[in-house]
Amino acid sequence: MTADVLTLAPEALVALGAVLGLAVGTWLPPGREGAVRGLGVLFAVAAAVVAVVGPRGPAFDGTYLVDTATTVVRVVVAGAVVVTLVLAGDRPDVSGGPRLTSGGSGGPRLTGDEAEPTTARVDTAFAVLLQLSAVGAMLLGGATDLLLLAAAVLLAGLPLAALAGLGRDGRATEAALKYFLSSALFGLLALTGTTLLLGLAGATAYPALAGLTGPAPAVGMILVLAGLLMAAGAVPAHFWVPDAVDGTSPVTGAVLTTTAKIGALVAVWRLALAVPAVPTPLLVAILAVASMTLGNLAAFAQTSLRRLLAYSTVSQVGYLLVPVALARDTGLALPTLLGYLAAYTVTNLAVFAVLAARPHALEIGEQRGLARRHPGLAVALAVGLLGLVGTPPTIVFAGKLGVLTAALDGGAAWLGVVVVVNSIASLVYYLRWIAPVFSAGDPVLRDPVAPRARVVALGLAVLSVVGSVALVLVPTL
Amino acid sequence: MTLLLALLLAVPVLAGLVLLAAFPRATGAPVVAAGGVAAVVTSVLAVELATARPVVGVPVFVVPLVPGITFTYAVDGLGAVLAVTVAVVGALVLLAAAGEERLRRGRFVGAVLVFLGAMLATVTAATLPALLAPWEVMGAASWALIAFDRRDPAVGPAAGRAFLTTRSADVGLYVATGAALAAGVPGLAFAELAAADPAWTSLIAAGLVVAALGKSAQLPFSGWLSGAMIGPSPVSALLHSATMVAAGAVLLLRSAPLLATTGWAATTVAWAGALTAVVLGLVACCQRDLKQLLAASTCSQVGLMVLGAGVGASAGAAGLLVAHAAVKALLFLAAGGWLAVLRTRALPALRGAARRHPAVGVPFTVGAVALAGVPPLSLWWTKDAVLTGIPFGEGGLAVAALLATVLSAVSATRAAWFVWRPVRSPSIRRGAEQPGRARRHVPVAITAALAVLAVPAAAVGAVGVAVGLVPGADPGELLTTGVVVLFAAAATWALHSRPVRLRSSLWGRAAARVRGWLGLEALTGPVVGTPVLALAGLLDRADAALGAAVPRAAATVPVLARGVERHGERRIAAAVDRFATGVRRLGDLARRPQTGRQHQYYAQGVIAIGVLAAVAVVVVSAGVR
Amino acid sequence: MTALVAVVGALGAVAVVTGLLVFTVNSMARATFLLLASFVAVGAVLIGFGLGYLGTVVILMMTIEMMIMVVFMVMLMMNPAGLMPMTMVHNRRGSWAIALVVFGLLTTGVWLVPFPTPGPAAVGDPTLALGDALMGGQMLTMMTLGLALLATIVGTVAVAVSRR
Amino acid sequence: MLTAMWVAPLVVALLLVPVTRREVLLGAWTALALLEVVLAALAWSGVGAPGYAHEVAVPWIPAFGVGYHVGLDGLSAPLVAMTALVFLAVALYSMRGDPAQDGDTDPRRTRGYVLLFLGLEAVSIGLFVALDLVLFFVFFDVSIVLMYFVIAGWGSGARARSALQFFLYTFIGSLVMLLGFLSLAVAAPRPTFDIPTLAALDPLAGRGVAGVLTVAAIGIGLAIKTPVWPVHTWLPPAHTDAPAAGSAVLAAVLLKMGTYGFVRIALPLLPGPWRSVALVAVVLGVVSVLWGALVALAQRDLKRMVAYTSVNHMGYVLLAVGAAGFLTAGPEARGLAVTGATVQMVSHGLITGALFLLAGVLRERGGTSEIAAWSGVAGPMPRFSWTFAVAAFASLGLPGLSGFVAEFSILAGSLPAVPVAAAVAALGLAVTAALFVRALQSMLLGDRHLPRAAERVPPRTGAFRRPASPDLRITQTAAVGLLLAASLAIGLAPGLVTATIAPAAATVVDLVSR
Amino acid sequence: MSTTELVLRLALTAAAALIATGLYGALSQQSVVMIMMGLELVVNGLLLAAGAFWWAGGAPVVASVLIVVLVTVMAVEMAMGFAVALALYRARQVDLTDDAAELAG
Repeated sequence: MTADVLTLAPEALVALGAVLGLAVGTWLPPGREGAVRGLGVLFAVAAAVVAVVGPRGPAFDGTYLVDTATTVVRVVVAGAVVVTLVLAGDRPDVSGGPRLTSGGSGGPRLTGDEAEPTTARVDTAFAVLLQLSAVGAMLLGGATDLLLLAAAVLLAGLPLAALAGLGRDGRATEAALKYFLSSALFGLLALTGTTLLLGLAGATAYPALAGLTGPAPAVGMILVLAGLLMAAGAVPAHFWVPDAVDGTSPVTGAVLTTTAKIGALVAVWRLALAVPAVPTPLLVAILAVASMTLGNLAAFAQTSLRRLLAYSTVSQVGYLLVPVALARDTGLALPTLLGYLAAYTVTNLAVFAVLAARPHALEIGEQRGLARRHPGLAVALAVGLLGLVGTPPTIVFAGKLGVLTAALDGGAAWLGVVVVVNSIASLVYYLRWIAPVFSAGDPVLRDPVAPRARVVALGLAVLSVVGSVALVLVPTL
Repeated sequence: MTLLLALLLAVPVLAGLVLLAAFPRATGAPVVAAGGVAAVVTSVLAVELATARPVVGVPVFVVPLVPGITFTYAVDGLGAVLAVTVAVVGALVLLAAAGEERLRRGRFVGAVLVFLGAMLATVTAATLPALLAPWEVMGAASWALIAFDRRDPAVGPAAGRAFLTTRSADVGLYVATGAALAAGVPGLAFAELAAADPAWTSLIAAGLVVAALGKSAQLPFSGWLSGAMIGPSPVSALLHSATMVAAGAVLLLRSAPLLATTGWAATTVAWAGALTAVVLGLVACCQRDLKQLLAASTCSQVGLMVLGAGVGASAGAAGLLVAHAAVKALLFLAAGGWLAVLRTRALPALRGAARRHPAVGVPFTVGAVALAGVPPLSLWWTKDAVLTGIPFGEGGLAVAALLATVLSAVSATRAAWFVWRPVRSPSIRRGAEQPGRARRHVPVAITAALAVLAVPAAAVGAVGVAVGLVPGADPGELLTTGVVVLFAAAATWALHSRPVRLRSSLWGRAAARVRGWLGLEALTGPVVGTPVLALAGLLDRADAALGAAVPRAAATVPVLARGVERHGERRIAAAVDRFATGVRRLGDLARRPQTGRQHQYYAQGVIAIGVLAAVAVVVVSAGVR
Repeated sequence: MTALVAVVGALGAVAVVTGLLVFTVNSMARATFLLLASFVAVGAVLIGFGLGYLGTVVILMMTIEMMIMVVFMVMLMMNPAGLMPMTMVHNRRGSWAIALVVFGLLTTGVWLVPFPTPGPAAVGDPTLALGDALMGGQMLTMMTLGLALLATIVGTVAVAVSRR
Repeated sequence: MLTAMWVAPLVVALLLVPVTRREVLLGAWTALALLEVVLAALAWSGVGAPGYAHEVAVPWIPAFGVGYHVGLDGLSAPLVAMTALVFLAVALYSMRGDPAQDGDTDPRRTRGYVLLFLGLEAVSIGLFVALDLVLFFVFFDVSIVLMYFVIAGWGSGARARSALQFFLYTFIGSLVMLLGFLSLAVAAPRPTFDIPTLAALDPLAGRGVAGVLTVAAIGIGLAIKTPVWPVHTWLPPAHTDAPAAGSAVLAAVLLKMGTYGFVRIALPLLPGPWRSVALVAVVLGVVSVLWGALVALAQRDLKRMVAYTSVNHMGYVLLAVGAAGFLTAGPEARGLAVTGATVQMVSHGLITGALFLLAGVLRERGGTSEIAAWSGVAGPMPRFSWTFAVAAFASLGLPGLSGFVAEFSILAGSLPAVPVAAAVAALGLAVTAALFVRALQSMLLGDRHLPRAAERVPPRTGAFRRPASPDLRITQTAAVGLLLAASLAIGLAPGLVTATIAPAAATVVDLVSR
Repeated sequence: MSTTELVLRLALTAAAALIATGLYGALSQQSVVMIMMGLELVVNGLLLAAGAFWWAGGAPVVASVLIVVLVTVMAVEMAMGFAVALALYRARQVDLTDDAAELAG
């Protein structure tokens, strides 16, 4: 049991961070809860370090498995937590505008409806919920038991609904409602699937499922997948993504589209391998194509940057599902999936960080002339967006290269072609964003920038470029 | 010796380039001196090479192009003679040019030197690339020289036409080179061409012939030469004597063995030469412009050389080339001298010019008489050497050659007649009698050059025959041509003195037509220029349409659609529109499920999952993995 | 055994019927109580299956939960007592279709799929076995659920607490 | 060594990030460009024996067989040197007059410009030394991105649209090419992107349709960048609207990435498939030659005209590489063709770079590069006239300049393989001559007539003094002169480059003959 | 068909009916609370199914663990649902999902 706990040390650390943060946050005066975030960052970093050096192998009677995939999920999720916690530092009150806009009468408009002081310890709640969701995402990545998986889906998803609702204006609440209702229904579908598989196999551990045959397990598998797709934001459980991201602040959007997704996709990968008799790869391939195509097409005409980004994440999940679909056909699938996940996280966070740096400019028209006023931010944005396209030298290129190689190597060249066509289509709306950024804009007297978000954006942009060089360091997976 | 040869090629080119690049605007004595020194050094080098050659063998100078293929230059017999001719004539032309104020410029002298260098390289080239390179340089240099008076709006088109015509013909040389490579000619050497793979010889020959005819202004390429007369007279002297126009003849002389092996090329060349000789001879006879007369006559004479190359009378043709070089340089420089003083080159306006300026007139007359082919001057000997080479069976060629001889006698006499008429020309009188204006002298430099040139113009033929460079012709033939030429000259003189007025306007119109070079120059417009430009315009529009038609990304599609519409391509526009609309509609379609209503999300999600489950059941039941 | 068949059939029917009635009555309060009835029926079935502890837990939990719900509705909702009858439904036909198709498919599956039925597990006390599992193999699951509960507490407080 | 060469610009770029003084920025850039030239010369001197000089191979993403592999051989060394020279020229050229002229009042804009060009230099050199398909692709794509920003940020006219069109076109092409690369890499027993390894393996030998599809995918990607008719339509607007320095780099270096890809990847790695599509390459090459030349003839704007001559010149390259796929001709001839193609790449880079810089001078002085707007330029702008004349003659293939060596080799080398095509393509020489002569005589000769802006004597402002004459300034003369001098050197002593290129070309021909 | 099997299938049928009913409720109700009730019904069905599986012996202990999980999920989701509904009511004075449809497209 001690060994089990040691194996689970990263999760435990993050959870501990959440609990301690809650305790500390309760004692701090509202609105001055930076220490909670600091604590969270500290524990997340510790978790990442422990994840790298810590023990591996199965734990808790085989309900949990720590392998390369789990390690990568833990590190990436912990990293995402660190980044979003830092980003959240720019916003003393997630519901209101950033601190820096409070004094300017002629300044940019606020995102929220009002920005009155609050007694709620929103910061603490944000940090705690984020960390709890991160624990859920980590557990998703390592779960090898359906019951644990179901519990992890709950843990990964539920705090996010509350997180979205922290804004507590009309839009944020609607976002929270939609996220919550989606997660509830699809979570129940997953539980239905779990029940069905349990009834069929008499057990919920993955090895016990391996012998299942026939159509019934396939239905059960689809139902379980439904819950994971919801967490990942993939078609057909993607409906919450645009609405929730559009309704909340960029920082919350970053959380919604990052943490749970990382664990969920690895969980899908594990499931795809768990029951050989079920054609999960084929179904995942269908979902992948649907996700990327729908996400890209729907993003075409968007003018709200958050909504555009939300659809872009839907399409990115589509790309991410491609290696999952090839999990049984090529050994390149897993390294590709993990690499792409990490790359996607860095890049997606970078773009959201750019949005978070100027939370008053969330429409495409408001990006005009950004390059003149804030060249650094513009460069970070360009790197991020081109990264999402999959252009070298950004790290997503390595991911996309992997996806294509895996597709061809796995004998699914058609998937590769679909990915390429979709990448081309996605260019249209990414360039629609980049073009005004680098055009001459109207002179704006004041264009404040959230300092931490800018640093984060730049840092992640650099990481997304340097990261591809650092691939040298990645051992053969 | 290789060093000497390298110097021979390098001195004029480098000196010219230095003048061109560093001192294009320098004027006056330093420039003249520099040019003169370079030219004299070149001449000395040429003479040195020519005299040393029999003793030390053929000097060779090699520059690698790509491994296995080189620019090789060698001074063989023909090369030696031609090199000396080119160098000496060039030096004299430079000397004459020094007489004209506006030509004492670095730009001009430099270009002439480069041009000379290129010609020297052409005559010493031993491989095809070695020929091709200076060949093209010569074309470009001629462009620069003809367009020397850059303010004159007429020089551009004339220079361009000269360059473009020769350049177009040069395509043949590229083809020939490629074909020679294909035929496996070792090192692409001239000497090996005749032994090339027979499958390719025709192509090689065709390419060479086209290039040579173009450069030599033979039919049907003659047109450019007329326009080229707009250049300064020394330039004309250079182009028409030993360089440029002669280069084609040189090329044909060099490739004569190859032409002979093809079975058709030699005949074609011979007939092209003969035809040019006759037709342009006729053109020369009708000219009222001295320089145009001389130009047409050049074509005609070069036609005889080409004829010689075609029939295998290489030595005779080479002799004719040398002699003609001296004669034509002399005549053009003299024309230039009068032009400088009298500001005219119209024959009627030049009446009495020789009397007024005997220092020019006398050498001019020597040249004209030589050009007419009057014995015992140089052209008589050399031309007959060519005539002798015509095979017995080719009666047509012989007749044409004889006719050309007569025509050249007529045109030369015509020129001489005008300049020796008593002064009645109003322009000359006016110029002479204008008060307050000093009488203008022909520049000393020109006079000196003329004096020097008169000697070879008169004597080179006889000397050549004497030393054996030019084959001696059959005495009977010599006599015949001599008599015919004298008769023709006398008749011409007489006819000019007492002109027969023909009543027919047809004759007049025909003469005008011939005077206009049969419209050859104008023809390049409608025959080549206009269609090419039209095609270019057409392709440009097509290109714009192509640019518009290739579907762009959805964002730019509407703009594109408008662009295409402007080009009147409704159908493409409609298709592009449909594509754009289609993509937009797809985008809208993709957004339609996102209604914002949770219960619809629920329904869609459940249905999708249900369908997916159904698919899974079907797939599993069907046994697909 | 036959008795069990009857009990399961009867209680199952009760659960379904009360469940259906939840969405047909006019009053939300009534709907709540019908839902409670449905849960109680299922709890009874669980007890009938020998899962006395879990059945009881379900019944107790639902009772409390439904009480909270009633209070909640009285606090906030429109028309809690069915005083002003109004239907608040949309897409009824589509929902019925979907529900019926789902029911049909599930039932087909239920009667066609060969579920393993080695017979009632008579080994020891089921509550003890559950406890063993919760403290053993499924401990991580339980810890996860515990964290989820924590998150729920934090989240609900953060979301629902008064803004001023 | 090679790594240092392509990393050095990036390092300098990093160092320049905090700098905002124009003089420092431009000075540092020029100094680096000079250093690159020296390094290129040094690296070239190491090329000799068969194989690659200065080779470095490190695994990068080993799971996918991706490595960091760079090396220099006879094909790449001249191109690297040319790239370094062109960037030096561009750097010199950019040290131009006063910043107010092109709206560069903000030194930060100058910084952006310099950083972009430093990045371009890095990826250009990197691409030519890359010996790994992924590495190649990375540089290929980044060049597109950087050039997009150059055009969109510093261009003129409808720059946003031109830039977008350029980006979409070439980016789509690059993705198609990437598919081809992947198909090639996956065909190997173990996925590998290493070019020498793949060349040795010839993984698609005997896999008919797959091979043809692969070569088609790679070919399309390269052809779009080259550009080859009919996918060249992005080129004229991009060139017309790009800033002069951008045009010069685009034409001189970026187009070469396409053609270089043919000789580095398409021919040696896919010999069989290449032979089966060689006829297509030849036909497209010939069409490009004539189409480019004729359409250039119809242009009224100098930049557009030069842009179309690029289509023409690159058509020759395609003709040559196509001819290399015909085994009917002897290896010497095909080797000559490939040598010529490589020389053409170098030569075109030097000459067209110079021409675009000169056209840029016109834009800068008179605000227009319309041919008709300038007349009698020889008088007031002698330096411009001379350099322009030399560049024009070089471009139309005058012997003594590099263009001749290239086109002669290509035509002579291709003719044995494809006589008709080569002969038809040779007609392009005449058309090119016509269009340049037309431009020369229309602009240089005749009465003096300049756009009004060029006649105005501008005030002196800024640290760089503006001259009173509209002629080239000293740095601009140096820039253009540098390129033309290199062209002249190749033209007078072709052995300088051909001695390096020919053995490598022979290797390629050997490989394609397998 | 053995009695065990019959009981199992009967129970499962009832579970299916409960799930379908719950689904109907979730899909058709406008009020957030009523939707929650629908979801509860689904959980109810799952409880029944899990109990049946436990009883049939195919899944001895895990089934009871599943019941615990289900009960917890039910409680957790109910709580969160109430919280969100409350927040929505406070922000917009509505409790109907159709009135909270500002975000779309």
